[in-house]
Amino acid sequence: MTNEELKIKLTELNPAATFEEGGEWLNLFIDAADLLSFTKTIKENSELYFDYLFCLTCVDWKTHLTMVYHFSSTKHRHNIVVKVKLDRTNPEIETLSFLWRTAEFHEREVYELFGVKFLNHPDLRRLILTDDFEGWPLRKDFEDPINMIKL
Amino acid sequence: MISLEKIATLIDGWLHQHFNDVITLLIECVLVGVGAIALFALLGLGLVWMERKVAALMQIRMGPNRVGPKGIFQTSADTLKLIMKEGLTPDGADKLLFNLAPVLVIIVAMLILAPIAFAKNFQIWDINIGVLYVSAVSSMSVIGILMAGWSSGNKYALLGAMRSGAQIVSYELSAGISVLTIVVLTGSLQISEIVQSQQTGWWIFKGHIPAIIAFVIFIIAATAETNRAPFDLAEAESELTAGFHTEYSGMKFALFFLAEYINIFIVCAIGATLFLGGWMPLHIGNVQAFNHAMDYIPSSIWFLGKTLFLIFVIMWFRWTFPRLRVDQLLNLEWKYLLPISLVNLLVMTVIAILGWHL
Amino acid sequence: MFRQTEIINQPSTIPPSKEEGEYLTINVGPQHPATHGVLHLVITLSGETIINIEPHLGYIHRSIEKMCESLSYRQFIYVTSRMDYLSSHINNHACALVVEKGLQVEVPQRAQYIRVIMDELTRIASHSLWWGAMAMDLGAFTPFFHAFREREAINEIMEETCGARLTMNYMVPGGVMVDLHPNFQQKTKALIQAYYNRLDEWDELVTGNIIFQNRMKGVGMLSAENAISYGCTGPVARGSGVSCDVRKIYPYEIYNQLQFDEILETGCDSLARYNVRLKEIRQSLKIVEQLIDNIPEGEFQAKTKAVLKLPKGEFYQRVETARGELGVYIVSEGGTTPYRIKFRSPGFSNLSALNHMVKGSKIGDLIAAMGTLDLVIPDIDR
Amino acid sequence: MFIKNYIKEVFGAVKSLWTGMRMTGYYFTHKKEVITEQYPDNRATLQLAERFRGEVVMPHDENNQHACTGCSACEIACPNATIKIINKFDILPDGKKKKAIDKFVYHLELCTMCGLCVEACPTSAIKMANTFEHSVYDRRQLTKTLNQPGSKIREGVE
Repeated sequence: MTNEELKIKLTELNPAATFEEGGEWLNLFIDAADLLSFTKTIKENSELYFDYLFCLTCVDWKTHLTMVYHFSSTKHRHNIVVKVKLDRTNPEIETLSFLWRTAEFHEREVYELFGVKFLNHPDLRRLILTDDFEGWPLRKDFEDPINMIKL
Repeated sequence: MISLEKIATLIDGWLHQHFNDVITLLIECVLVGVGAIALFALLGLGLVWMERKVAALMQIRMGPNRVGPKGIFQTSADTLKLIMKEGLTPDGADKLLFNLAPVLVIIVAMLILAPIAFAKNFQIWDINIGVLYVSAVSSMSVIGILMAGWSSGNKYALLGAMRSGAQIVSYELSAGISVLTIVVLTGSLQISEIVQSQQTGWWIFKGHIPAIIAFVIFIIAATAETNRAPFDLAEAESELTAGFHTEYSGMKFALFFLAEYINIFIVCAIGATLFLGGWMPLHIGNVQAFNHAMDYIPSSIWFLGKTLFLIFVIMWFRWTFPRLRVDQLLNLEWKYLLPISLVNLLVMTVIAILGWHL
Repeated sequence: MFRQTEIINQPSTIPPSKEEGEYLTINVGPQHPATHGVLHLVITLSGETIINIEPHLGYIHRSIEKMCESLSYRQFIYVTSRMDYLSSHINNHACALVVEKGLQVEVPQRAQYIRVIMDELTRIASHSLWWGAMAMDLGAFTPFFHAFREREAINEIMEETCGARLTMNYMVPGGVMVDLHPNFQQKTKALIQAYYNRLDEWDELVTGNIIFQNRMKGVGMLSAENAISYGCTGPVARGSGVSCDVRKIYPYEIYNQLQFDEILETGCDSLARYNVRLKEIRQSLKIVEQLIDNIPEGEFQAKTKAVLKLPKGEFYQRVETARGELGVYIVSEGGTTPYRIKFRSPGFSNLSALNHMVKGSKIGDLIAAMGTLDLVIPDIDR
Repeated sequence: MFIKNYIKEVFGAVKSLWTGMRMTGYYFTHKKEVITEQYPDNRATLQLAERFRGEVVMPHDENNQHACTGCSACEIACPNATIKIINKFDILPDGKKKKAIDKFVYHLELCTMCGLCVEACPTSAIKMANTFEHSVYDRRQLTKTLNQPGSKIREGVE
């Protein structure tokens, strides 16, 4: 499906979604509460069939965090980007690890680098850093006077 | 012509002239002990060097070439280094067993040296159950390995030791049975008689196909018993880091290392004795000129040559094959080697009864 | 902000131990011969059978994503050589492509050809190294040296043209850094011829070996659905029959003009993944063969501004590295440095499938399965 | 039937093993295949690629002149702050001041040999040399001043 077709179809599924123009792929913002049901639909809908979550990350916009999910379909070969805005002080979102197993590791990485708490995650522990590490390193306000050298 | 037999007789004669029987025996025991240890050291150094050279050439490398000509003193230098190193004993280890294990392994290796015929009439102890003695004693080395693995207090070592236990116990069977096929032919367990029986031809030539099959099975089982690749599951470098000797260092590690090579030498010597005629020279039918020429080569050279050839084959295996998995290892033994060697033994018995081998 | 202790759950995957001492926990790594780096796996064993595997990462995490946030669009490319150091060309390529996408730069034909040739040579080198390491994991040491001999020839070609053997930094936004060395074509042609013979040798030495076949067959099963679900890409997914070659599906540069096959195997086991990689070497050789005589004359680098500024927006580029799909996601605020950069590395996702693949099998199988994942730890840790 | 398969299996296995052993046997008997390079001994015959990026150097001509204008393009291009340029102002005979380099400090220990500085240099004043034996006993020796003492900028280079 082309981006336009996808847009029509996705609007049907989730009227609350807002679209962002300009990118290579269709970008849509949805509400954090809708994420699980929405992604479940787009995974199981045979026309969309987004069965492949190929990138899961987070961006710190200083005022808020944005979770970015890149979905692709191995059957139809179309891609979308789903974004969810999160509160910066207490970011919480449903985990997708039951729909896409790859999300388990990616969410652990996002958790420890951005501090996003994934609800119902089967094993939300730190993956890279030590257990007693403080702070969320990939956030923009992270400071580490010892290990970060400003050039 | 100087032969080992003559030297031995000379020494024996000289001692008898000067001392009474008891002292002679004592002195001879000491001499044999010293000789065995010296042989050990030499074999260890030589075989390690040989292994490294064989491996290097197969791996398109040069191998040791810095210490001495062609690097022959490299292993001596390594030994020196190992002696200088601290022999650590981990805190969690069972101290007594941990230190005892390498000694036990090396003692077992030393014991098997007794009945081996190195040259014509040159043998430490020509016991009349020689073959039985060898298979009985060689299975004791597993105790040393289990001891090392268990007492280290290391999980890798424990896993390696357990693997080694299962492996050696099961491969004893097919090794024993393939030895038995030759015993059936000769009708004797005594090493010197087995060698004598091959005067007209080595068993591998005149024993028909069953002897060849027995030989192949023996080589495979011998490789497994010495924990060599492709059966080096007890060490399994990429799985268990170093297996049962993970925690050993310095000279204690060197003892394990040495024992491995001594064991290879011994199983290959047994193989050479049983199948390739021990120190018997190669004779072809009635070609007298050829047979005389062969007779001219000293018997000790024949023995060593055959043994080294078998050692080379085992090294060749090691540097060619990947390692088996633990269940495949046991499958190979129980599903292939053991049934084949049992059938083989049966066929061989029939041959022996019918007298086709003479 | 919430406290960490609240969210450290017990991992649900470990079954409750029946008695004390029922299971054996072993640390494989961070220093271990089979992990090819500083991967740390905590394995729960019952005898020799694996109950659970838990990777602990981060031993060489250099926070490349954070570093890139302070590097300019020309500078950040060199860092990516240090992620998956065995396919550094392809990493650099991905970064160059994403910057070009943002800048809307047209890359000269010659540069595209050179880039693709370099990519494929890198892939061959990487698969060669993997082949040797795989055989070594299974206990055969000799293939390792043979693989290194072959790889060395490629490294020498790289060294002559790019000036480095491993961390090339040869791709720049707009093309490549320097033109090909005069000897390049001749040497590469000689290499291709030699390589076909070498591959036959490899088959004799390892592939046909009965021990090897038995070690690989039916080990580390990963079904197609699970491969997709775990986000596996590259030879790992293709060994399970999932068509995922970025070069075919989302072609970049001149891949859509080339004749090559996407290798698919349906065995789903380690042997299938092994076969995929060996066949891919042949495909890569075929690609290089097609290109090497037809490199067009012209510029090797497009004219770009001294200071690059990407427009505000988000750019994503995926390429096929030797290990799978590498995605570079750049969020730009219009400045000279990326606002946020994310590398979606193939090894990270492939590693996550390891636990699923080897649960219930023996330790030896873990090594065989992990070997076919072709993990490069800096790629996982970034 | 079972026996036949069994025997076939055994022979197939032995054959596959023999194929592998033939290969290693070939290498064992052909010493010319050895590819080891005896590195420190073969220094005299060692061929290095001329483009090999070993360290940054500043070529000087016979008049002890270089082409560096002190524009700091390399310093900006460097991702690791490997290069530090300290400028001075020469007073020309007509009284004008002219910018020139005082010191071109190069930290080899920080350098990743990416070659971006050479790319950035507008006057080709620096290049990558293919030396590679950089080990020293004191890390301070790795901080180098690339312009030779008393060197001047070549005439006509702007």
